[in-house]
Amino acid sequence: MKAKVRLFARLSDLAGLRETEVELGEGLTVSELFAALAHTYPALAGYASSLMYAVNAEYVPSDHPVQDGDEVAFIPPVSGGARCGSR
Amino acid sequence: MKAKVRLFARLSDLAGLRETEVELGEGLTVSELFAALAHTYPALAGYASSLMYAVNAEYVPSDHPVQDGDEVAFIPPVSGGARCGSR
Amino acid sequence: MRFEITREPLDPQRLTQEVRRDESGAVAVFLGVVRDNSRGRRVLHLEYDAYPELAERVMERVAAEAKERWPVTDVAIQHRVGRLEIGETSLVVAVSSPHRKEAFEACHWLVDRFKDVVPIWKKEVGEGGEEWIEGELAPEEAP
Amino acid sequence: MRFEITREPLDPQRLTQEVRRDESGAVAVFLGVVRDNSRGRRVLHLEYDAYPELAERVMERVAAEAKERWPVTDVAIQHRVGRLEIGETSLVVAVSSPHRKEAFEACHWLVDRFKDVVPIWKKEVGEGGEEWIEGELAPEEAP
Repeated sequence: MKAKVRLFARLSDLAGLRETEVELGEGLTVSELFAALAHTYPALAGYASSLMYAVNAEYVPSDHPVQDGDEVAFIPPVSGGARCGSR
Repeated sequence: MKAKVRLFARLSDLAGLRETEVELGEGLTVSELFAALAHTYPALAGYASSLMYAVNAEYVPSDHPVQDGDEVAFIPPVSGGARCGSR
Repeated sequence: MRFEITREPLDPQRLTQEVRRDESGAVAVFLGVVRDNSRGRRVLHLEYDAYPELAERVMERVAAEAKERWPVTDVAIQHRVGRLEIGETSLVVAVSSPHRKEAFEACHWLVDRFKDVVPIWKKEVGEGGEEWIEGELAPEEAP
Repeated sequence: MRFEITREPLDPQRLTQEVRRDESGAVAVFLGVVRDNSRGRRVLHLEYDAYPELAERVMERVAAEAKERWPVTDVAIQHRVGRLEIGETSLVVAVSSPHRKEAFEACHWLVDRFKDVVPIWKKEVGEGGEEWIEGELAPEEAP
């Protein structure tokens, strides 16, 4: 089965891509998918502990299983624009 | 000697004027000037207790003496625009 | 710093731009808008009167006080006078500061202070007639 | 209610007008502006990245939470992404309510929440290079 992967900010820069299609086995969780991705893009390794996961633009827990056709996003800690006025 | 008198809001409506020149004796205080004015415009009588006084666009105490050429303003309790959002 | 009593429509956009500084990341803006109701009654329109020369001085002093209390970069205040229709803006207070917390606190404090000390008066014109709204010491309540 | 991630310059004036209601006397508006410095260093420009579909959903949820806590009439939030120069506006939060106190409190709370939960990232480009700024859990600080 297939899933679409989206990367943002630092992760996108490190992997050198914002979006990719991946082939994956049945029953893989989102965190396992990230581990697989970090195998292909070693620069991503070590970021797993700080990530949040989203599937089809909704946050999900790290053990959420990926379904065929899902859009999976890996979300680094946020730093929204409000930050510019925060300290 | 002469002074210019300015009235605002309710006081201006009650007296039917916003501005007038008055002749007054030496050493009159701003509150005495208001009493004299209330004699000419009886609708103003009874408002003295709630007023603030200004001379030449500065707040002054009620016993401040009027000088020749002064602009004297009688200031009812304020209700600035912020009030519209206050309750 | 701009402190203005005007008969013209207010311009929050301009005030926001004027207070902004390259070193300041936060601008808090408050708009007081004419409501269609007050104390349970329908309001048709408002009229504001002011003593402009004194009002502008008092605003400037209040802003100086805010700058002593918070690390505010700049402040601008405009109040409109004359007849205002429902939905029109009567007051704009804009405050810039490096950090958002101080911008919010100083702006809120300035609006509160403004109400208490700046010589501006509001007449509510409603279906039941018209009335000057006065502060705590309104003559009809005074002893 | 408007919740928008956009590459275009933000429009605080439009948001202010959109949240205003005839029954509401107060509008509080916050603008986050690109500063020329951060953590003691000179900033040349910023780049913002976002996950727009998720960000807009999260903003909507945060606004719904504000409406449960305060008698807020309406909320609008816009965040810009892409390259932003010093002085440009990255964030606008506009809140209307009948009374000013609630408008200020809800707006301040929304800006704080926004920072914590909306998937938007900032890259600071300074004289010494460029760096993605991340929240508390930044990988380099994680155990």
